[in-house]
Order: sequence, then structure tokens, then C-alpha cells
Amino acid sequence: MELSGITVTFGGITALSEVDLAVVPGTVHGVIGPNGAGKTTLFNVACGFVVPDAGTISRAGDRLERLHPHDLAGLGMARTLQGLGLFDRVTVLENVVVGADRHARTGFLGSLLGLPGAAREERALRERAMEVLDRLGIGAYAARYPGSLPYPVRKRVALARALAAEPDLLLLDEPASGLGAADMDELGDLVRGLAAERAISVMLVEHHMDLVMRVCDEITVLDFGRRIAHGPPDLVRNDPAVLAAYLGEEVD
Amino acid sequence: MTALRTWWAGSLLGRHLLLALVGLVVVVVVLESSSDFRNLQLASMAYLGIAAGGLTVLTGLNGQISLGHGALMAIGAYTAALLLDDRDAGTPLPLVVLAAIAVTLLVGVVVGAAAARLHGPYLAGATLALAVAVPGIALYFKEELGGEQGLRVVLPDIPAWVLDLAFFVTGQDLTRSRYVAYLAWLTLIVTFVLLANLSRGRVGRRWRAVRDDEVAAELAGIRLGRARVSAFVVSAAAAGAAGAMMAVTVRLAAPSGFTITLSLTLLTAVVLGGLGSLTGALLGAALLTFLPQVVTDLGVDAGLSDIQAAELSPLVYGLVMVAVILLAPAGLVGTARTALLRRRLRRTGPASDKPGPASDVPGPDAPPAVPTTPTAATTTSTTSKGTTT
Amino acid sequence: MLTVTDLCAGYGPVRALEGVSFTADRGRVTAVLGANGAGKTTLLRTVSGLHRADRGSVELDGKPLDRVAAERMPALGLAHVPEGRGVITELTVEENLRLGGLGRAGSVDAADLDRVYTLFPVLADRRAAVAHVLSGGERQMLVIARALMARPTMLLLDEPSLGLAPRIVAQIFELLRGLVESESLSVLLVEQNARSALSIAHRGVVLNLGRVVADDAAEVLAADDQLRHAYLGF
Amino acid sequence: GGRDDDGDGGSGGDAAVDTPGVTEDSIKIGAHFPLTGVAAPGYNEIPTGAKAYFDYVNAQGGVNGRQIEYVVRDDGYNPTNTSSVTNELVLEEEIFAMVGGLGTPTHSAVVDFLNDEGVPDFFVSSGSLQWGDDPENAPYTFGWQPDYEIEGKIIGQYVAENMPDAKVGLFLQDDDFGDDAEKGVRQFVDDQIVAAERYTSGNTDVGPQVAGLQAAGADLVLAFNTPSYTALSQLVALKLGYQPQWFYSNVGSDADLVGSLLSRFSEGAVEGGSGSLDGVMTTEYIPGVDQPDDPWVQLWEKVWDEHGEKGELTNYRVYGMSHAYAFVQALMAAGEDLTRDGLVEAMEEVGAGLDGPQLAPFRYSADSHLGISGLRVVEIRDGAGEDLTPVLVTDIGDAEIVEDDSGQDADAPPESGVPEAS
Amino acid sequence: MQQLLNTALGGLTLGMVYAAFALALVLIWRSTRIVNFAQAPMAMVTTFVALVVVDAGHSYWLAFAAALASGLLLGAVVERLIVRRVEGGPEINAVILTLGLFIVLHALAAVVFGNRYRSFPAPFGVRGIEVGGTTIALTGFGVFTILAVLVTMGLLLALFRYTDLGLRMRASAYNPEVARLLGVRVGRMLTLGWALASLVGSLAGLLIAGGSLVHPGYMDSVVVYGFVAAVLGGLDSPIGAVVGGLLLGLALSFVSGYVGSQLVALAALVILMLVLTLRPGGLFAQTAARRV
Ligand SMILES: Nc1ncnc2c1ncn2[C@@H]1O[C@H](COP(=O)(O)OP(=O)(O)OP(=O)(O)O)[C@@H](O)[C@H]1O
Ligand SMILES: Nc1ncnc2c1ncn2[C@@H]1O[C@H](COP(=O)(O)OP(=O)(O)OP(=O)(O)O)[C@@H](O)[C@H]1O
Ligand SMILES: [Mg+2]
Ligand SMILES: [Mg+2]
Repeated sequence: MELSGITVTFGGITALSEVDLAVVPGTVHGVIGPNGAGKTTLFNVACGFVVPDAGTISRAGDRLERLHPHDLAGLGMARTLQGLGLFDRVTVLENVVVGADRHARTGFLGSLLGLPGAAREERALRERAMEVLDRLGIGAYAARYPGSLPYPVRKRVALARALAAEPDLLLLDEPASGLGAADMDELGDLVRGLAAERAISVMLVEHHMDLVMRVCDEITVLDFGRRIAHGPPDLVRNDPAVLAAYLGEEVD
Repeated sequence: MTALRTWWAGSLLGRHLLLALVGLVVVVVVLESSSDFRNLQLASMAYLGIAAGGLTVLTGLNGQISLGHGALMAIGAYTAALLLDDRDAGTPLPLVVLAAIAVTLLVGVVVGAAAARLHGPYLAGATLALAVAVPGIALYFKEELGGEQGLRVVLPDIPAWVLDLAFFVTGQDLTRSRYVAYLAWLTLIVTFVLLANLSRGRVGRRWRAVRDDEVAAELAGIRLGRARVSAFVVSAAAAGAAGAMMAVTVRLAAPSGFTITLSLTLLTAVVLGGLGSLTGALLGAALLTFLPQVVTDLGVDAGLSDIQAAELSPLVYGLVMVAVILLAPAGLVGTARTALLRRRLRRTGPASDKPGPASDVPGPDAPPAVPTTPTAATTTSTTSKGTTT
Repeated sequence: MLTVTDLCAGYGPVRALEGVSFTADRGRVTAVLGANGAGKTTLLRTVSGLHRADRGSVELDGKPLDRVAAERMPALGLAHVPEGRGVITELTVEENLRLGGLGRAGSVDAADLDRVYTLFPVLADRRAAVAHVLSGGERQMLVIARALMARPTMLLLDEPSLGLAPRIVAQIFELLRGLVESESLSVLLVEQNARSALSIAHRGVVLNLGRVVADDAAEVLAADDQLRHAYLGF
Repeated sequence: GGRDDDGDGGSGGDAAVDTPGVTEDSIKIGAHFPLTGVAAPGYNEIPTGAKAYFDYVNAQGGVNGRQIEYVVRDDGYNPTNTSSVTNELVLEEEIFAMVGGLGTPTHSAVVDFLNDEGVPDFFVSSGSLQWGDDPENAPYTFGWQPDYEIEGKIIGQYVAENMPDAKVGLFLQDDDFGDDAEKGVRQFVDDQIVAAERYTSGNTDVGPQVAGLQAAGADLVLAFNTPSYTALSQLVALKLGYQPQWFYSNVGSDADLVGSLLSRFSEGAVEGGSGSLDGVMTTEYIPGVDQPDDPWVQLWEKVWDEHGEKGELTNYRVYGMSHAYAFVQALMAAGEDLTRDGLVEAMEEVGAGLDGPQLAPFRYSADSHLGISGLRVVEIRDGAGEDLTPVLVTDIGDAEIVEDDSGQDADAPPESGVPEAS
Repeated sequence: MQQLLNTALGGLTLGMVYAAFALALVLIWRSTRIVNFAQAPMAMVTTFVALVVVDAGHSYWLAFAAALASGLLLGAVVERLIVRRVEGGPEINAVILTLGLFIVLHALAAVVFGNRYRSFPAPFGVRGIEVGGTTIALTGFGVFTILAVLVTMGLLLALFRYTDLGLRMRASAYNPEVARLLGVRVGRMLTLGWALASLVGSLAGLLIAGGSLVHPGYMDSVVVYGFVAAVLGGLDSPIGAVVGGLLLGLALSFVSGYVGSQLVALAALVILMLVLTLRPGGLFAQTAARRV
């Protein structure tokens, strides 16, 4: 995925100006920056929720003109939201099956007539979804509704839904927010695993520096919509501009 | 036994067909054992049920409120009426119904597309306007659509083979009203099987996803517009079939038969029965079909004058609506299911608060008290740190 | 001073709090720590009257709060910064802040507004924007600022650092420390990030599965390796 | 009810017993009216009148020893409900006949059914032509009031003769009522008509229509509408300062009702009392409450006092009583052993000769089931009609209009107030 | 020419009536996030209360006051006793509930006040005003209507824009729990919202009834057009309600006069669809908000 010269303004304020960012396949690319720096907006551009005023988005070399969110899954991309965005009135399993929807082939007619093929596919999808749930260790909750589940579990359901699409580019917006230390470590391992074993490239927005520094191969730092630094963690960590704008004096 | 259970869980179509078969048997038994009058009442229950079934899919599964389904029924009814203008109008009834469905479906596409971007009260307003506008069209085109008087519907004679079949199966002659009732209920069963298939399959899942969270649904590759329009079209088609059946039962398609009241009646049936549940839709239809007459009769028996009794019936009707909403906010089916669920919860603890077993009904949606209003979204106290709101 | 004695609460069959007792001293920062699901949020919601307690009592400076409705808390000087969803997204930033002010005094004085705007310049720039357009962190700042508008004497914070950039977190903690010292504000601070929480807290209460498993001076807790590994994860 | 001991009491007994709704001592009849909803105001009074008269007859011993049981069902002026309540009345209640079912769209929904089932469908409360113009297809259906077409014809001819150079505007309810009437009127004054405005009943804003008439410069408005619309059109006219000669058809000209409606408007903007329709022209085919000296009206007063509900006698109730009276006559004519076909035959034979409140005779015969054959044109003075013409009778199509010589308008009810068998 | 003018003036007064009703809906939407379909019958009941007062021989204005007062009361009672229980529930339930109330009130009125037409007095002339010899279709009462609606709109604007009370009411509607945390008496606010809305509603009722006929169903058509007007303008905006009402009133008046009164409803539909396809949130909706 390659974003170049992205500029976004909302009414008066400039959320992004001429931001360049390229994700190297199979690596984890961190995006950090103060609140309101434009990180989520950058994701929104990459997902087609926000149409940039200027700049180009290209994927695997070829340029994407008008990108719509619903094209995303088709392009092998998946994203988790800064909030949870779970489907509250269907079971956890169903939530994940929706994520896997891009692999379904059944047409309207098949559904309407409940053709055997459709039923078979349904079962296949459910099994696929179940696998993902088990991989994230939340298989036990498959039949529950998200509403009353503990927060970390819900975070994982959201992640599972994204993984069920079997993307090769995964965008995670603050996946660790609100998680305890233990869960955060597991998350870190998971993300690294995705990149290492499954060669999935990951774009990661986080405010938890230790996590970011641990899992990212490369980091882009935004401030007031500008890219003020980018490069490997160690470089960024000690970049004075970053220290001033983002990390503040003492790093925790 | 276990094999059977796995099959039951596995094959959707098989399950629905089995239920349909059972339903069919029940229908035959009931219709054969009840008077002509009851048959006709049951026929009206059936067409209300069909329309309600379509609406419950739209509102319950896709979250679109429509106050205009009466208008869609009108379109189905007028189509049927135009095709059945005299005894020897060649078109066989099944074709008539299909035609009615087709025409309504087209209208559904247009309206659905226009409504696809609307939400909550804005959608309600648009569909409400639709409900009052359509009868006006019938008034305006007097020549073609018969104006205020509407179009008479002439039921073609019952085909000989049907008569024979009926006699063969039941040993009784098939009266016209019973014939109509059979038509209506057959249509209902077919419609419900199809709706059940949809709502349990991929399409239904997409509808639910869009209902619960548009952004997340879109990210999963679902086109919001398509999902919403398809839901609208499906329920429109059902309304069309219902309209055709209504025309056949009432023997008339007239504007005053399709006032806003009809649309609201449908919505009421759906909610009272239990949103998103076909069984609920049927229950609601039954309630609204039989309640008025029952109340009136009770009133008369209680010594009221006919007029007082007549005025009593809407009063009770309204009170029932209020009562159900206050006492059983999830509708009859929904509340029953919740009660069931509560019991299981108490037995097995929270670890498995999975709702009732897969039934003929789409859903089980909305676990107890998961609100859907913006107002309510925040009152679920479940710790949600998503700083999205 | 906030005194909690033998507090029990739950959600239907789920027991979230089982006999929690502790006191949060006046002019002190008391950190409530614990893993996800430990009952921290439930504790705060119960204290501020959003959630009904099944048993136990809560007192603010000797006055029992058990029967006090949530809407009367601000008048008693208690402000609650809820977890997550605390912004009224349909209102503008300034309207949100004004509401905060109304809670305490029934009217808003411009001085308070200026104060929080100087504390959070980001909000000042966006004062006329509908809160809906704010970024996650901006919303979090707004909620905290709004609580300060009521000039509370007892401040309940549920994971204030959520979604905030480290520098902002540091700032906010600085700010709290300042208020505690200058205006002898009392703070009940719920945090996932135990380390940074304990860095400003005077006292720490550790919850696990609805029970208090430790209640001691902050530095004592921070020093207790065993406890840290068991419950605080650092 | 049920069979009496004298079950073998001749064919009479048997015929009666196997006729639905008829027993030795009772006759059950039914009707559908809008008793609730927007159409109810006014119309819901008709059945109370009919009921009062049937009770009166029952009190006098009923018809041939049979008490009349009158079952009214509410259809809210919705054809769908009409069909279901009619099903109930015919199949469940097993009524002997339908009497006075109201409304064109509503009754259209059930006329086929009633005729298929062979249920006498008497005195439909509507002036549409279809109630009686072809006994071939609807042998059991009888109209009662003068159909809108002949009313239109008579009005049209009156205008043509007496106001040849009036600029005529038509104010029409947009359904068969307006259409049939227009057809009749145009037979005579087609060339005089400068505008025809239609309102949709239910839409109470008739400003645009009246403004249209005013703009067209109509100085005589022939209005075919319901009473509430008479009031509304009068109000709008006031608003527009539009003062044509108004000519309301019988349906809308209930001076008493409209008067009371118009009576109470602000600071004398509308002069009170039923006088408010003074100078308006209309027609009448039965005496109404504005004619207290008429023997029929006196009978109705008596009946209402003895058997009516609360509320005073209104023209709606008079209407109900009048067709109830005619139905009792029909029962009388059908004789001891009552059958559905017997009733129809009897009506075809003697119907044309029946006396009664109607000013002109019925047109009933083997080849017409249309009701009252004519009416007279009157002008309202102090709330009462002053004759402008004698009773004029005619028939649909190009039948010519002649003075009625049957003396129908002169007759008085019998002492008992119950018709004797003819 | 004169017809044109008169049709326009007719539309103006009609539109103002729709606007009045729409204002009531906007008020209740803003303060409780519920669309109250029972608004019309509630107004109808209060109008009959006024009629009772008039029949008792009192002045129009006393009746007027009585109606408004009873409106206020009715609204509060209904919210407190019935609607309170569905607040925070699925919005469709609220819809059905208010529909139920609609039917109940209707039926009750028919029983209590009788299901027949009655005339309702107006405080000012119902004769058109004379302008240079010709009478135009604007009565003293029409003028009163227009003024009343504009004033109401102004008051509502002020309430929501400039007062703390308005702010509290909106907060309670949008997010009851947070509002409570901030010390807002949410319950009171909701009750107040209903009371005020119902008061505005009965004002609408009186304006429609004045110098015309009333019966239990006389407000029914206004339900539809008032609602359409409110949606047209954007349910959150008092100005929108009035603009929507006017737009609708004028359009319908002209369609009815020059095309055919049967198509009035269709015209309403077309207008609404045109507006909503361009602005799904109504004419005066705030600009599309952030989605993620
Ligand atoms: N639709 C919009 N309209 C107006 N302003 C917007 C809109 N969307 C975002 N903004 C503004 O653009 C800026 C960037 O927002 P964004 O959500 O990208 O920040 P962020 O980097 O994700 O911050 P955080 O770390 O707090 O999530 C913020 O100031 C926000 O208020
Ligand atoms: N609305 C609810 N319905 C059912 N159970 C709930 C609800 N809210 C919380 N719980 C349960 O109550 C227990 C305590 O939850 P609580 O949110 O108080 O813990 P917490 O310490 O705040 O967790 P976190 O650190 O994730 O915020 C958990 O088991 C949680 O699953
Ligand atoms: Mg963000
Ligand atoms: Mg918490």
C-alpha cells in the first residue's frame, strides 16, 4: 500500500497535508502522533471513508482512483475501528462470519431458495470463522452476544472479524487501547506473528509506545497533519521533534 | 437421532420445507373444520400475515421503518384487479399473483433506492407520504383505475381439477370462500419459506450487519445501498403478493381500502408479534384480524348498542397496543423467547446465555434489552472504551 | 473524603463487586487498579449513583450517597469522568463544556471556560465544532475538561489516559497533581497503566474479581514485586 | 326464536323456517355503516333512526307477528371492512336481508357477494346508479333515494328554464356522486357551465376549488357535496368575498345541520341560526325536520320520542326511518311466508305503488330497481324549504321530466304509524 | 390573477398551520428523540376542552387559555405515566406506542364528545380582508395564525439556542446517562419537553379549528402533512419546520387548485423525495458528520 502527497482538509482545519506513507509487504508499519494529528484520518483515506483533496493511493503498484470502503475487503485489506464497531444484535460467531463474507459466493437466488450449495458454503464459512475465534482463544464465546462480554474479549472479536477476511494488509486503529498489560503483550506477539508467519502487512496506530516500539518495523510520526519523522523505531524514538511533539519529556 | 439432529442443524432448506409441510397440514385441518365465514377471516389473516412477514424482515432484520407498506399492497391489489376484471379473464390465479409481485417489486426498487439513504424518522416520513399518495393516484386516473369506487375483482371459476383434488383429499366440496382461504395460505407458506431462507442465509446476515453497524458492514465489503434496497424490494414483493390476495378475498381494489391505517396496522402487527420474527408477524396478523370482531361481539353481548360496541373496538385495539408495548416491549414472541432465555440463564449460569434454539424465525435477534436508539446507545452500561461516541 | 464500605454490585447473575471497602482521603489521589473485568468501572458507576448497589454504603465527607441520585452528585462536588462514551457528540465542544459548568453552579462563568481552554488549547480551536467530529483523544480531553468545569472537590476518573498521547497523559497527570495540591481536590483514579497511575497516586487500591486484594501507599504497592506481577502487570 | 309448537302450521311455517334469518317470530336484518372514523359524523345517525322505527314497529307487534332484529356493523367506510362485516352478517349472523348499507365504494365490495348468496340487498344508502339500474346482474339489489343523475337532470332543467343566462359553476365531490350528477346537469345546461371544480372528500381545504369557481366568474354554483362541505364551501366563500347563488343538491343541503354548523363563528362574521343558508336553493324528496307540520315528520318525532336514543331528531335519522318504513312495507307485501325471493318479487310488483314519506313514487319493477323517481326544487327561507316547483319525476337516460301526478307527496301515514299490508 | 393570489394566500395560511404542528413535532423530537404520532389527537382533545368552555358561555380567549393549559398538562401526564417507560427502548416501540395512544384518544373523544361535526369559533373575522375593493383570501384569523406561528418559532429558537434550559433538554434527549452525570434532571427535562410540545400542538389544533369545523378526526390529515413538513425542514430545526410547512402549504394549495385535489398527497411525496434525495437530513440539517 502506498499513499503519497495525501492532503485532507475539513472546513477550516487541515487534518493531513502532503503525507507520504508506504507499507512494505510483510512488515508492521506504525503511525503515531499527538491526538488530532490525523492518524485515523489517514486510515480513513486508505479505506475510502475520506476522499483526499490531493494525493494518490496505490496498491501493489496500480493506482486506486475512487476508493469505496466496500471495495476494501475485495482488495485484500481489513481494518479494525478505533471504537469496537461490533454487530451487537448477532452472535460473536455471526460477527466473524460477516468478516469472512468476501469469501462467500452464494448469490441472492441461492439464498432465497436455500440451495444445498448455499447451505454448504454457510457451514464452510462458520467453520472458517470458528477457526479464527479459536486461534484468538475466544472460541468459547462463539454463541454469545458481544454486548455483555468483557472488554478485552470484545477487542479480540473485532480483530477476529478483520482476520476472518484473510487480508494481506491489516489496518489496526488503537487495538491496545484499554487493554491490560498481559493482553497487550499477547496482542504484540499476535501482530508480529501475522507479519512474520503469514506475511501480512500491518498498519498500526497506537499510543502505547512500548507496544509500538516492540512490534513495528517502521514508524511514521504525524503532527498537525504533517509527517514530522519516519524510520525504524530507534531512530524515531530519539528524534527530538518527536520527543517534543509527542512523547513528551519522560517516556513511559 | 444425533444424525437427525445434525441434519436438522445442517440443511436449512430441508428444515424450512419440513416446517412448511407441517404448516400445510395444519392449514388444511383448520380450514376444513371451520365455517365459510371463518375461512374468509382466515384468508384476511393470511394476507395481513404475508405483508407483515415482509415488513418484519425489512424492519426487524434491516432496521428500516416503513409506514408505507399499505401503498405497496395497493399496487399488488390493483394489478390483480386489472387482470381479473371479468369471469372469463384468461389469466390463471398463480400468474396473477406473480404479476402482482413483479409490478410491486419494480415499484419497490424505485422507492427502495430513493429511501436507501434515509434513516429513522426521515424514512418514516417518506414512507408515510407514500402511503397517502398512492390512493390519490387511483382517484386521479378514474378511467383506468375506477376512481373512488375502485375496481371490482371477479374470481375466475375454480378449476375442475382443483375441485376434484379438494374432494379427493377432504371428502367435501370446495366452497369459494374456502378456495380463497387456501390460495391465501398457500401463498403465505411459500412466502414464509422464502423469507426464512433469506434471513437465515448470507443475504439476511448482510441485512443484520448493515442494521447494527453500517461502517463495520461496509468494511466487510457489504454495499450499504444494495443491502438496504434488496431488503426493501423483498418486503415489497411480499406486500405485492399480500395485495393480490387481499384483492381476491375482498373482491375489490378501492382507494379507501388502502388508507394509511392499513400501513400502520401492518407495522403494529409486526411489533406486537415480535420484531424480526415471522411467527411474530403471523401472531400479530391474527391479533389484528380477530380482535375487532371479538371486542364488538363482547360489547354487544354486554348489552351495548351496536354503535357503542363499534366505538368500543378501536378503544380496546389501541389499549392493547399500548399494553403490549409497555408489558412486552420485545413483542409476544420476543418476550416469550427472553423468558425462556432467562430460565436457561438461571439454570446454567452466564457462561452460556445463548438465546433459544434455531427456530423457523429469523433471528434470534437482539438479546434482551439491547437498545437501538441513539438515545439508548449510551445507556448500556457495558464498559465500552471505544471512544467512538 | 470518600468512604466505601462493603460495597456489592452486579449485573444480573454477574457479580462485579463483592464487599469492596476503602477510603479515598481528601486532597489525595487514590488509584484503583486491577485487570480488565476487575470491577473498577462498576465501582465508580456505583459510587456516582449510575449503578445500584446491592449492598454496602458510600459516604462523601460523612454524607451518605447511597440514596442520592446521580444527577445530584455534581451539586455535592462530585464529578465522574466516565469510561469511553462520555461525550455528547451532537452538541458542540463549548456546549459540552457549558453543561459541565451548569451541573455545579447552575450557571457558567466565562472564567471557568477560559481556564479549561488554556489547559486544553486543542479544544479552544475546536470550540464551535460538533463534538462528533473530534478525534478519539480530543474527545477524551473534552470529557476531562468538562468534569473540571464543575470545579469538583471529588473527581472520579475512569481511565483518563485512554487513547491519549503520552505527552498529553503526562500533562493531565501534572494538572491533577497541581489541582490536588492547590485546591485540595480529591481524585479517585482508575487506570490500566498501573505504573503511571502509581507515579502520581498517594494511595492505591487493587481490585481483583470484585474484591480488594491490596490497599496501601502507592510507593509500597509499586515496590511489591509479587503484587505487581500478579495484578499490575509490570 | 326457533320453531314453535305449530311446526306443521302450513307451508308458511316451513318456508319461514328454512329461510335464513327468519323464524316464526323474528326477522334478522343487517346493515353496514361508518360508525367510527372520519366518515362517521352524521352517517352514524342513520342507523339510530332506522333502529328507532323498527323498535316502534316491534312495539306494535312486529310484522306478521315477527319482531325485527336489526344488526348494524361498523365498516369505517373502508371496503375491506365492509366485506368482512358483510361476511359476518350473512354467514355468521345469517341475516335475512341487508337493509340500507351505506356508501358507494363500500357497498361495491359486497354487492356481488350478496347477489351470489341471494341475499336481498335493499335500499342502499347512496344515490349511485348502480343500485338498481340493472336487475339482470344484481337481481337482489334495490336503490332507495333518487339517484344523482335524475337529481342532476331536474336541477339542470330548472336552471335552463329559470336562469337561462346564469354562468353556472359546478362544485362536485370527486366520485360517482359528482359524476352522475354532472352527467344529469349537462343534459340541460352544458353550454351555461363555465367551470367544474372537484374536491376530494377528506381533504377539507376547498379554498382552491372555490377560488377557481370565483375566477371563472360563475354566478350560480350547483354543488353536489356532503353537508360538512356545504359548511366549508360557505366559509371559504365568505373568506373570498364570493357571493354567487348557491344551489346545493339534497345531500348537502341539510339546512338544519349546516345552519347549526355555521351558526357559531366569531364576532358575527357568520349570522347565526339555520338562517345562514337563506336564499340557497336545493331539492327535497322526503320531508325533513324543517317541516314540523308534515304528518310524516310528526310520526318520526313521535317514534324518536318513544324509541330514540339521546340527542334530537335529525334529517339523517329521518332518512333512516324513511327507508326503514319502506322496508317494513316490503315485508308486509311479501306476506306471511317470508322468503328472500318472495321479498324481491313482492317489491317488484307493488313497489311502484307504495305510499310513504317519499314525495315521488318508487321506480321498482321487474326491469328497474332504482328508487324514488323524483323530487322538487325548493329555496331555503328561515331554515325551511319553500317550493319553487311541484314534484318533478323522471328516470335515468333521456327520459323526460314531468310533473308527478301520483299525489305521492300528499299522503299521510296510517294512524298506527305502521304500514298496512297492501 | 386574483385566483393566483387567493390560492397563494390560502396556501400560506394552510402552510402556517402545518408549520405549527411541525413545530410541536420538532420540539418533542429535540427534547426526547421520539416522533409523537399522538400529537394530533392530543391537540384534538384540548380543542374539545376549549369547545366545552365556549359552550359554557365563556369567552373565546378563556377557552384558548384552557386548551393550552390542558395541552401542557396532558403532555406532562402522558410522558410521565406512559411514554417514560419506552424511553431508551427501540425507537420503533415509541412509534407504536404513540400510534396506540392516537387510536385510544380518538376513540375516547368519539365516546365523550360525540362523533359529529361541530363548528369552532374564531376570535377575529372569518371574512376576507378588503384590499382596494376586492376581498383577498386572508382573514383576520389568518393573520393571527401567521403571527402566532412565527412567534412560537422565535420562542423555540431562543429556547434551544440561547438558554441553559434548552441545552439541558437537548443533552437529556441525546445522551440521558451522561446528562445525569452532569447534574441534569433528565426526567424533568423529558416531561417538560412533552408538556411544551403538547402545548404547541394544541395551539396548532386551535389554529386549525378556528372558524372551521371540528370532529374527533379533524386533525388527522394534519398528522401526515405536519410530519412531512417537519421532516422536509429537518426534524431538529424550528426554522426548518416553518419553511417546510410553508413550502408544503403553498405547493399543495396550487396542486389542488390547478392540477387536481386528488394529487395533493402525491405532490407532497414528490416534494419530500426531491428534498430528501438531495439532503437526507432535511433542508436545515447540519452538514454530513464524521463517520469513523
Ligand atoms: N469530519 C470531520 N470534520 C471536521 N473535522 C474533522 C473531521 N474528521 C476529523 N477531523 C479533525 O481532524 C483532526 C484529525 O483527526 P484524527 O481522528 O485523524 O486524529 P487522530 O490522529 O486519529 O487522533 P487520535 O489519536 O486522538 O485518534 C482532528 O482535529 C479532528 O477534529
Ligand atoms: N452491562 C454489563 N452486563 C453484564 N456484565 C457486565 C456489564 N458491565 C460489566 N460487566 C461485567 O462486570 C465485571 C466488571 O466489569 P468492569 O467494567 O467494572 O471491570 P473493569 O475493571 O472496569 O474492566 P476494564 O478494565 O475492562 O474497564 C466484568 O466481568 C464485566 O464483564
Ligand atoms: Mg484516531
Ligand atoms: Mg472499566
